[in-house]
Amino acid sequence: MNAPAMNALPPVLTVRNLSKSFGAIRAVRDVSFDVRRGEILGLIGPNGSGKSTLFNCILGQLAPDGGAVAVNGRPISGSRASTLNKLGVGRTFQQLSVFPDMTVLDNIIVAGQEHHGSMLSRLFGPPDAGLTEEAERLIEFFRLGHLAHEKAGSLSYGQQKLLDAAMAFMAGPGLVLLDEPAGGVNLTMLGSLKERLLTYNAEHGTTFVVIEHNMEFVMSLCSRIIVLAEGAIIAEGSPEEIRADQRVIDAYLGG
Amino acid sequence: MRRYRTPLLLALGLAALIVAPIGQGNYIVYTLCSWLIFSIAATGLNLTLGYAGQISLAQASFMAIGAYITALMTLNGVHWLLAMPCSMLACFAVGLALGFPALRVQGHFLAFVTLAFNTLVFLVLRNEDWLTGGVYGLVGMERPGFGLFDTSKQLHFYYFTVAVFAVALAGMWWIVRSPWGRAFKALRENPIRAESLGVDTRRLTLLAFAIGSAYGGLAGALVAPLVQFIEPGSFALVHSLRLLLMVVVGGAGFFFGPVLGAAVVILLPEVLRFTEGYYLILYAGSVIVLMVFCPTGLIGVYGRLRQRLFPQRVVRGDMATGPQL
Amino acid sequence: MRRQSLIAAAALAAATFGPAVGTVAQAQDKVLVPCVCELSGAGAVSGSNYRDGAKLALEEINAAGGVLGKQLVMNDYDTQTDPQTSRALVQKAIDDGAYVIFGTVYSGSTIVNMLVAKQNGVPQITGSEAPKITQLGNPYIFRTSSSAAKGVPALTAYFKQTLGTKKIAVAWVNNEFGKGGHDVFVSQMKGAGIDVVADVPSEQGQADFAADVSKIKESGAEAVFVYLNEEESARFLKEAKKQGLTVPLVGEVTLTGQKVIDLAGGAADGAYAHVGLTTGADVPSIREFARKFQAKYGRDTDHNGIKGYIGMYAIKYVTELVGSFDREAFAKKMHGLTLDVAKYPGMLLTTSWDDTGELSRESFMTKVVDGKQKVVGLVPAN
Amino acid sequence: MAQFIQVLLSGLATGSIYAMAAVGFTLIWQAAKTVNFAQGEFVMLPAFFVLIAHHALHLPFWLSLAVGLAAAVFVLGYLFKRLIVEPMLPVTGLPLIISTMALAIVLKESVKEFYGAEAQPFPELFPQDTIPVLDAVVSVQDLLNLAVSLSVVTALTLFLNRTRTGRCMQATAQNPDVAEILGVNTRRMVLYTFLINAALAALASFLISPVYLAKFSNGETLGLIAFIAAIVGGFNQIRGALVGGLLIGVLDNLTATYVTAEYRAALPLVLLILIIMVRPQGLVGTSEGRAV
Repeated sequence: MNAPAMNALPPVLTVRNLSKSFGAIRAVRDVSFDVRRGEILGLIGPNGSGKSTLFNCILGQLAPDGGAVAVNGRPISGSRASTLNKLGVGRTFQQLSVFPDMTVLDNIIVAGQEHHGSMLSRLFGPPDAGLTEEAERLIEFFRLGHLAHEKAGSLSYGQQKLLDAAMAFMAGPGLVLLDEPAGGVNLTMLGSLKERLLTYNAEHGTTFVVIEHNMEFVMSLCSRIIVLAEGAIIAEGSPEEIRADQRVIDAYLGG
Repeated sequence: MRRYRTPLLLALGLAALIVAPIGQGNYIVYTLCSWLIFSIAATGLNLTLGYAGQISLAQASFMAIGAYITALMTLNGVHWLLAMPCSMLACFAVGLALGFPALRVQGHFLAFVTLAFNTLVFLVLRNEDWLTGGVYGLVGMERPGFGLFDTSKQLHFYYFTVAVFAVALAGMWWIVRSPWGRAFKALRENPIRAESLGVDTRRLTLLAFAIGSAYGGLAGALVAPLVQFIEPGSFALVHSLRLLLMVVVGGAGFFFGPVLGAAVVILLPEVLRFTEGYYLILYAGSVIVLMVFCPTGLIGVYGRLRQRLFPQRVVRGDMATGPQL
Repeated sequence: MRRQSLIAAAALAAATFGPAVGTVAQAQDKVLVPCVCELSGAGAVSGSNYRDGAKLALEEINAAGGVLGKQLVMNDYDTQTDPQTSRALVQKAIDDGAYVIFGTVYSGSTIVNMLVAKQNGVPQITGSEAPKITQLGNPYIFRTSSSAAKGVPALTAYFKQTLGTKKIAVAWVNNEFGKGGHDVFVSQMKGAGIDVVADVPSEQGQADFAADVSKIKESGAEAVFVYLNEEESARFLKEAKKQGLTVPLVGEVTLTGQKVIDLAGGAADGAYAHVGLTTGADVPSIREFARKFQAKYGRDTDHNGIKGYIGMYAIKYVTELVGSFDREAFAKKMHGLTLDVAKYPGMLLTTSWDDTGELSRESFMTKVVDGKQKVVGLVPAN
Repeated sequence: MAQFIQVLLSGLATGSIYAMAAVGFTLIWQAAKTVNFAQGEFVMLPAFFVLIAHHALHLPFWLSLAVGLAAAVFVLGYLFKRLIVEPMLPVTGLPLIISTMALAIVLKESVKEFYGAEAQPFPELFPQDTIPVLDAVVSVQDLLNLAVSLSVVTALTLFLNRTRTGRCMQATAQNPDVAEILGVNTRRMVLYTFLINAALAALASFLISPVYLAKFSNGETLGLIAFIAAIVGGFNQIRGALVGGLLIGVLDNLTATYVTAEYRAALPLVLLILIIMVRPQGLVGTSEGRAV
């Protein structure tokens, strides 16, 4: 897709001068960036570079010391996770976060039901909130169709990761933040995960922000990459640019 | 075959309930009635505790509210069928009012607030004797009649109770299967994830508590005509703890846990009675042992055995730990 | 879900057939007089004494050939001092074939469970003293000691004549027992033209009586009517001594009991009480009973032991007067009956019941003198 | 005026004993993140250990007290931790709460079965003299009770803040993992907490029993009041428990004297609900460490 046309619209996510310290440690230092509609942005950096802290500040899990975060130009600092989700922000967690004792189908439905109908219709309406078909489509899309009625906890790790991601999409969000989606997933699974994410992005124009350790995965998935080191942005650009960037290499080699 | 197993067993259970009292003495029929009634109250508490993960120590006082409202209305000639919903509504409303401030705050303040509330209700019931009859309580409530079917006979009343019990459980079954129920489960297994998927955990918890309280009210509405005498002492804090015991011993968060728990809590003293004065000690002792070795209660024990046999089945999120404070 | 319904079914089976274990078969030559009493919980002391007194009488009766040639059998049904449980257990006792229900002692329980005995037409010998119990028109309930409704009037005279009180205070425990006594007392005082200047309710098991005593002290009452259970009485006496409350403290039944004296120590000296029955009474038959009780159980009993004892004998005598084990006739016979101790030694004192089951008999005015209860006067039956 | 001083002083004396039980509450809460519903029974039981030593073993009273204290610390401290709490740690939660409720029954019923259901007189620790204070009467006993419990709580606070062990205990209470990393033997620290709680309970028991008598059911009311005192004062602060205890002791007496006796028991409860609505961390509590 061509960037200029996208720039016309307001950024999906704006982060301005975000800072967060734990005692003496300044985990995030005055970070600012925009995320454009439909792009796949990668956030990378060596361990302890502040990726996760930044992520949690954006999502309101942590209260930043300073700075502002806005979704579609609307400030979201301090709003609850559920409100954020209703604003069309989906997320996944670093550690597996499926509901192990519920079936795959239920996992997906619960991810969408709060966006359908009212409190009352959710009590007196159909038990599946009329979402079964939509859910099954999404499950199919993530190639989990044959497991729809298995308990999520009985799936393989990779499958659970897929499910975890799928849940973030059920509500049809405009922006999805993926926290280390590739973590601990085997190569074949990784391939299909990446392929699925790219397809989804192409089909729905959904914006992604991805935190990842796995360089190859990020490089091949993202259209743009921001590199953090010691809590500050040290580089930004296309995968190619980043590959070539000396500062990044230094940072990773512990320069 | 698997598909028909559940309805089949439920049908069997219902059949068992119907034949259970035949040829039994009044005492056993009476005990069965109170077992069913406490099962209803415990099932309500289970929604609050097992599904929404909040501790309520006031279930007995909701039974009290239900019982007194029903008693006062029926004594003034209102039919039970009208008094019962009033009792449930009142408890629902009180539940909302009580839960709102407590659930606003982090942590488990609902437990503390309800603890205080239970004793307050007791004091009001005892001191406002112009309304509640004070320490002497209220006496002589008629048992409801339905045209040809009059429940004043112990056995008739039992079947009446079975009917209400069945309806109440069906209602709970519906709630648990509805999107709400799914949200409750999600809440229990991973609240943070649930919140991130748009589940308004705070509101849901409040509603769970209010509905649970309404079930307490329903149980109360049955206690009044069963005992035909109610006084404050029967709804003191210790009875709330007893209900809590039923839920946890049976298995919090399992649909039939409270029913099983109620059976155990009501019958175990009966079975242990031959040990004379020591049965309360043994009884409490065995509860401690159960809690230490299987925090998820009796159904949890079953679940663990099952784990051994079919390892591919996964344990519920909090199976290992039991509901958390 | 499946496993749960399975378990539920199992639980149900247990629920159905569990209780059968407890039921007792009734042999032909035996008569069941089940003791539904407070054997655990708050009422354990009173309940146990009541039962043990009854057991003592029962063994004497059986040793002497039983009643109409049949042996009496008494099983325990522990109410845990819980009204609901007591109701269920009275039902159980009746299912088991009770001839007469023996108990309960706590008024709170009796008011609940007497309905069941009434519905099933089974006579009930209660140890409760709340006036309400015999005011509900239940033809099957009978007392083993007179209620406050009888006791307090006896006191009124004492306040008016002996003490010449004008202003009086009342400290009472806010439960069925206390409320009953309190209500009778207040109406009695009104009748006698004595005005109640301080009316102080306290919680059951209350520990701190500072406020109660100081209120009474401030009120300027010339005497205090103390209507509390044993421990509370003791705590009240201690506090009264501490704050130097010097006016006469007068109680009904409990205040001068041995238990209170033991608990309150020196603080109990000088307290008065009207007691229906007391092991300290200067009556040979009662002394003899106290000795036997002490010998059998290795402890002294409060008045509940005596109540149990005479209650059991009452069952024997009334049944023999009827001439058969007929519950209906038993109840009819007992109304308006008087058992003269000369003819019926087991009664210890001449006793009569009116047509509500209320009891009256000679009673005692007692005072605590250096750590011992002394009978300072007789109050004729009223 | 005299009356006011009278009830005020008595209230303080009673409250100081509530405070000691309440402090135990906060300690257990911090160590095991649980509410000990048997706390009342913990205060009820030690008196009976003393009575057994005194009457059954015919030891002199002072020695009986020592024995009672030791027994309490062993049973209510070590055994409680070892047999009930430890098997459940680190995850405690509702099952542990239920166990403490059951434990309360076990202790109560055991005392009733093995010692007796009747209230027992308990020998006086202090002389029974009374001193007039501004035309009110105060017993030496009350004053000494107050003094003892105040000094004990102060000593405990000093111990926790000034000594190394004390600070380790607090670290453990606030964040076991971090404490563990810092090389604190957390298990031992938790054990200390339980032992101290038991000791406090025993002390409260010895002070309260001469006045309130020893009875198996004494724990019921006491436990609830101590619990409320702890929350009102602030669950995560020892001085909170002290404030809460004294406050409730005084308010209880004042209500009974000047407002209503029927509802005297309601006051602490209303207070509790208000506190939770207005200031959930308690009067002198600090908000962090409370949201557990």
